Amino acid sequence: MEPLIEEAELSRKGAPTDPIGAPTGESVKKVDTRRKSPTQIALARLRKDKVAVICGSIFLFFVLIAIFAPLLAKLEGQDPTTLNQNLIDQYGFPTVAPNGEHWFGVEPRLGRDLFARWVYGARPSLIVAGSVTVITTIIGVIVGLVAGFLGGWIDRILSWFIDFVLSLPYLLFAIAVPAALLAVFVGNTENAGNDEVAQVRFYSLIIVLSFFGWASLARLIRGEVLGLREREFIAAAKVLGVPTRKVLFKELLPNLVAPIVISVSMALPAYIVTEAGLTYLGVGLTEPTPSWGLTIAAAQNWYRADPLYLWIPVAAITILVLALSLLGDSIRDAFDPRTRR
Amino acid sequence: MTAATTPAKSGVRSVPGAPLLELQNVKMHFKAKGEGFLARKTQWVQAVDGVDLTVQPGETIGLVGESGCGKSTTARLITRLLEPTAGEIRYQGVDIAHMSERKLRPYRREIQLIFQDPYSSLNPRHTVGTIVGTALRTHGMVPKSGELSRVQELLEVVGLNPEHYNRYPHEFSGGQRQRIGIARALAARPKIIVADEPVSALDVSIQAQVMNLLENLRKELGIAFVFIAHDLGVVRHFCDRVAVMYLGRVVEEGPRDALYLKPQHPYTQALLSAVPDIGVVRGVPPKNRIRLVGDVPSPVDPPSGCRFRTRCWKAQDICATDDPALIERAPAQRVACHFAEPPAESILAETA
Amino acid sequence: MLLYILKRVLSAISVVIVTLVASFALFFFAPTDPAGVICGPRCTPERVADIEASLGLDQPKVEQIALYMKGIVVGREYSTGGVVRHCDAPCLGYSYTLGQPVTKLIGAALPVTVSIVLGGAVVYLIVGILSGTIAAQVRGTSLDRFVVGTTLVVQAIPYFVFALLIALYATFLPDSGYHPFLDNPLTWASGLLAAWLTIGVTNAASYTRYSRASMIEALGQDFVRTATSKGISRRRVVYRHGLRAGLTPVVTIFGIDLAFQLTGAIFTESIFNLPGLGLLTLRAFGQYDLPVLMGGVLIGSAVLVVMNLVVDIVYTFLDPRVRLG
Amino acid sequence: MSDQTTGVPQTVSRVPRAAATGEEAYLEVTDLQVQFPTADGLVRAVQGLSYSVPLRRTLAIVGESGSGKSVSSMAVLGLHDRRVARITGSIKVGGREVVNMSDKDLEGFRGGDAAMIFQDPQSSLHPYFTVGNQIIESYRAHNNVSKRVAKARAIDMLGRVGIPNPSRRVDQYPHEFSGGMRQRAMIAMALVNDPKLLIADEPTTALDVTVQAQILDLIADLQRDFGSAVVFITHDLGVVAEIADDILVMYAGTAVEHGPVNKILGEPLHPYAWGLLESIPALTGEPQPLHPIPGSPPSLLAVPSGCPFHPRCEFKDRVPDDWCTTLRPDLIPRTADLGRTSRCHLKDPDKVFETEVLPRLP
Repeated sequence: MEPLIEEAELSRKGAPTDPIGAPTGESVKKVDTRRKSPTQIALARLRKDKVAVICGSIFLFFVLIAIFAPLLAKLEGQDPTTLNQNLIDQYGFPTVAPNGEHWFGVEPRLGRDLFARWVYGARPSLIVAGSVTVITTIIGVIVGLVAGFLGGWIDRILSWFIDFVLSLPYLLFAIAVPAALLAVFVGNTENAGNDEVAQVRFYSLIIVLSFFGWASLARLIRGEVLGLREREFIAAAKVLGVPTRKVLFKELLPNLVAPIVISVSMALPAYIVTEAGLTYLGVGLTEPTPSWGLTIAAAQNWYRADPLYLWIPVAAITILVLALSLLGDSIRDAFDPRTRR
Repeated sequence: MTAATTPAKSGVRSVPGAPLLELQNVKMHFKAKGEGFLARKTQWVQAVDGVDLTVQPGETIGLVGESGCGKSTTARLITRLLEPTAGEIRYQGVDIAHMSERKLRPYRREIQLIFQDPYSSLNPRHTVGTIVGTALRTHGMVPKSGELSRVQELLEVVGLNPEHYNRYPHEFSGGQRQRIGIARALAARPKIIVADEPVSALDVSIQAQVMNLLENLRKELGIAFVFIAHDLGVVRHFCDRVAVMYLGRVVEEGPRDALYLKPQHPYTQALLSAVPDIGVVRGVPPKNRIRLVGDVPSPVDPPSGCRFRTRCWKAQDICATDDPALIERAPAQRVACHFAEPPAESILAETA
Repeated sequence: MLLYILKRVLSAISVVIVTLVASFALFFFAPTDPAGVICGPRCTPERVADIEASLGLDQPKVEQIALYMKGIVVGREYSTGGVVRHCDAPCLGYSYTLGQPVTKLIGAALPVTVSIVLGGAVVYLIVGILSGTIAAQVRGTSLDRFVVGTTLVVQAIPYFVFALLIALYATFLPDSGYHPFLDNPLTWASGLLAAWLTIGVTNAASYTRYSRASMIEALGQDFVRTATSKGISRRRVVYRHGLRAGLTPVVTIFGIDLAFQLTGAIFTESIFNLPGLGLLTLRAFGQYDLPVLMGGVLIGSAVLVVMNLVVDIVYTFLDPRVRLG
Repeated sequence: MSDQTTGVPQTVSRVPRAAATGEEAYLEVTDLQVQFPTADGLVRAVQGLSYSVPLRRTLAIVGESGSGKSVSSMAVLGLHDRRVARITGSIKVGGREVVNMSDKDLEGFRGGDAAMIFQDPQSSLHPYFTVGNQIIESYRAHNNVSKRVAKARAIDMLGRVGIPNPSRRVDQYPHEFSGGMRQRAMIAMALVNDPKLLIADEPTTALDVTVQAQILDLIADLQRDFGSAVVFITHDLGVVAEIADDILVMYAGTAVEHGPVNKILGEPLHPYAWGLLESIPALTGEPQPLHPIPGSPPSLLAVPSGCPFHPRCEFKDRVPDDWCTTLRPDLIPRTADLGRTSRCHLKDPDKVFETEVLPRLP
């Protein structure tokens, strides 16, 4: 990036002895003074990226489905909980194919409407992944900033804790912790109602994923801050007497936009996958919450007889995650041109 | 603080008659990881080890030396980006060496720093206007409504288009960025500017532009400068007095002409003789040169006695045992050497 | 150097101890009813009391930890229904639902997990590093774009979905199942093949990207230009000078990945029905078998910590600047 | 560093340089063009560069960043990635054409007939291999000898470039060397195969002045011993004065002035060269105000029409008919002296220099 502004503009009127004010000085060119910040440049780059636009639209599509799930189900005239036993034969096979009444058909065995369960299923995925992303981002940024900027013993303690969390087997904990939390919140698990268990499972999933999720971002932010802290513009602010709080939020934080945005864009699809995966294993959400992971788990036994049952949620989650991952990749390229291919 | 101090309304106190800036036996030792195999004891990098320096108002003093001699650390000590391990840093007679950040704030305005790297010294996420206006906002120097016109005025002073106030640093070239950095320092209306290698990252033609700009500012505004560079020509061009540093110490200090024409410390002589001189091809007889052997020793474990003795051809036993003090050997010229003497013949080729 | 290792060992031990205390608190200090849970639905108060006594739940909390720790160091006794069972050191508790010491269960599960993870690692290391290195060399060409595009798509497919689809539809692969290596290496390998391929393909994508990025950076270094200017062959420049510098960070990533996979091959084990550590923990979750859960978590943490330590130490051997600096 | 010899006074007087021999050129570059297509457009890094260097002579290529001096020299060793760079023209080394040379031939040529040393010895040596290992590799790439023989050669070379205790140093890693020692090791590696052409790309820029002086002496001594042709790239005119026989001044990818060192530095003919000289503060005499070139070098994406220097040139008004903005001047002799060329439309540049520029030189 060499000179982008014509040097002729350097000229300084009325100082002929000054070599900078060489000949061309009389007409200072009128220049467009509204310029783009690095973030705006990145966003402009993103808007030009076709893959990013398509993937963003897909994501938006799923968000809208989740928001308007009740409306969509009403449009179809079904709900996700009604058991249509009349549409199930004695072996549990549905007797109806997808039709005007049941757009995606009905579940084997229970006979619940698949379309309704599918649109409602988008909700827990996005809510869990979204809230975990928000929580981990906030905690990660704060811890990373504090550790990196303050240094000293605070940094040592926080860093140890970051390392500690990062060296825990989080999948094992994700299995084990809900068991303990369930006991804590519900007491005797034998008597707990399904709804109660489902609710506890929902929150404990968010808690577990959040507990393990913030540390990697905190480590990243801490590293960035350590690097930025040595940059001369921070020293310049200090020399000018800018108070520490302002250095932190006005000088440092704006420079962390890129890593934070990138990390968020990578975290969201990762948590969607984790949620669905744990639910699939039976340690995430439970019935009666409609969830793609649950549907996949149930459908794997019917994959020959009723492939649609399996493939609809599989396709949904794959497309959503694929779109988000590709979007995340585009975002990273847009914000960090060095990684461009 | 026993001396009578006069508090100014800015919050900066001063002792009447005191020099603008005075460093007395300032030391800065950094903790370093040791190299031992098993017993890794804490080691100290003696980056600056006993520097004395005086700057009068409006004066320009140059600090030269090779990498690792502690000149940049000195810059960071004067501007109190670092707190010295020992010694006093007196600004207008008031010791600011260990002053708390809050008390220091009014002083900060008056002591400014210009950086070497035009890329890392500007916040890439701020507009030029925000960068240059930092001092104005931080110290409430102009009313909010007057900030823009003041920033534009400053941009014009450093030779930039005032209309560019809301552009971002990445749109400027290295030389222009350096001007932005200078405007930022000027905004604070400092009494002293520490310029830490302000031109060494720039191309020759741009370097001269920036030097002229600094020189004009110095003449017009009467700001004192501590000018740090490794280029002896640049320092000579800009400074009234010059101090030569080696391994954390000032080894020789004096008026410009005395130091360049009659250097008394062997290191100064070697340094001057090592500078490749363009005069050679202009019919100037080739000069005799002194070549030092080896490299600068590690500041973690500097030689005993005189620090230069390991590379000095005059070194004798006394140099290993007795640390030579910085004594006046000629009018206003102080040298830290047991065998200080001017060179037999001038080291620098005299132009006709 | 020795001091550095010692320091790292100490910090590793501190992590394990904190994990132990934390998980102990989580499972046994919470206002839960572990004995009742262990005992199951058809339970008598006597049996609950019996379990509580044998678990030491009637003791003060501090003593419970001490007892657990002591069990790890020297072993301890458990009594169920009047029968005293000895649990050898290192004892991590006793599973009532399975009627076996936790250590023994984990001991049986670990070889399965290790087989799955190591076999998969061989696949993805070979495929990933090879394609990454090649892609780095032909950077910008259509082949490179194809490789990168493929990795992006493969990486974005949720792992469990991918594994499930393989398990359901790739019927040409031999049936999966675990047979000890020592019994018959061939059946061992054929039983794990599907799992290896699944792990291999999905991880190969990320390793392709790591090694591609790392190689591109290494090949752009000044010392690679120096090597080229010496007149040695392009192949030698790439595979000696470039790879040596480019693979060092990949080795670090691999160490950490391997550790996580050892503790988290749950999807693979569950989908391909391989009785490893993950499946054991999963089953324990289903039956609220707290001692097994806790044992699994502890072993997992220990594996991770030890692997991290190994990575750090290996790194000091890979990079002379760290080793001697 | 432990094995530092205590200071011995070294008072060196430079041996007068060899006079121009008129010997046949060993390196001959003709109309070299190097272009890089990028997303932002075509970067014209080098445009029509021609020069030649005979054996036993040193050509210094001087220019600011982006002038194309490094890019052109890397092309001499065929170091550009052919998929990225478009190279046309001719580069003949010892009669052999380097542009379009096959990869196989390039390997034999690089490091054998021609070697290169780089600016930053820290990053130019492989951090994971010992210094000796890297020198041995270079030697064995061109000589079919055993490792033992190669190692002996490496130790010998290290000693020759002034590294104390070479038999111990040979097994150390680059990070155990100081900056100056690393550059010596780089030089040892480059010279291990007795190359006839040595290209030094800013070899002293990253070093301190006193170490720079040592390295310059070393290169000069070695050149005398080896009798090779040297291309020395630098932005420092002082260094040029010390080391060069001839100078090539580059600006925006082209040569603007070429000739013997005392002529170019003593009485240059091109306004850019004048500007450079006027930008350098002198070490002696009463400091004069500097008279720098206004503006900054052009972007190589959009090199100005006509003479690329015209937007910064204070003499362009002296040339009639807008030649400077429309017509690219040729690199030809402009004065009676045929041994020197410059690329400028200005009439009687020698007189302009004497009457207007010389008096205001610092």
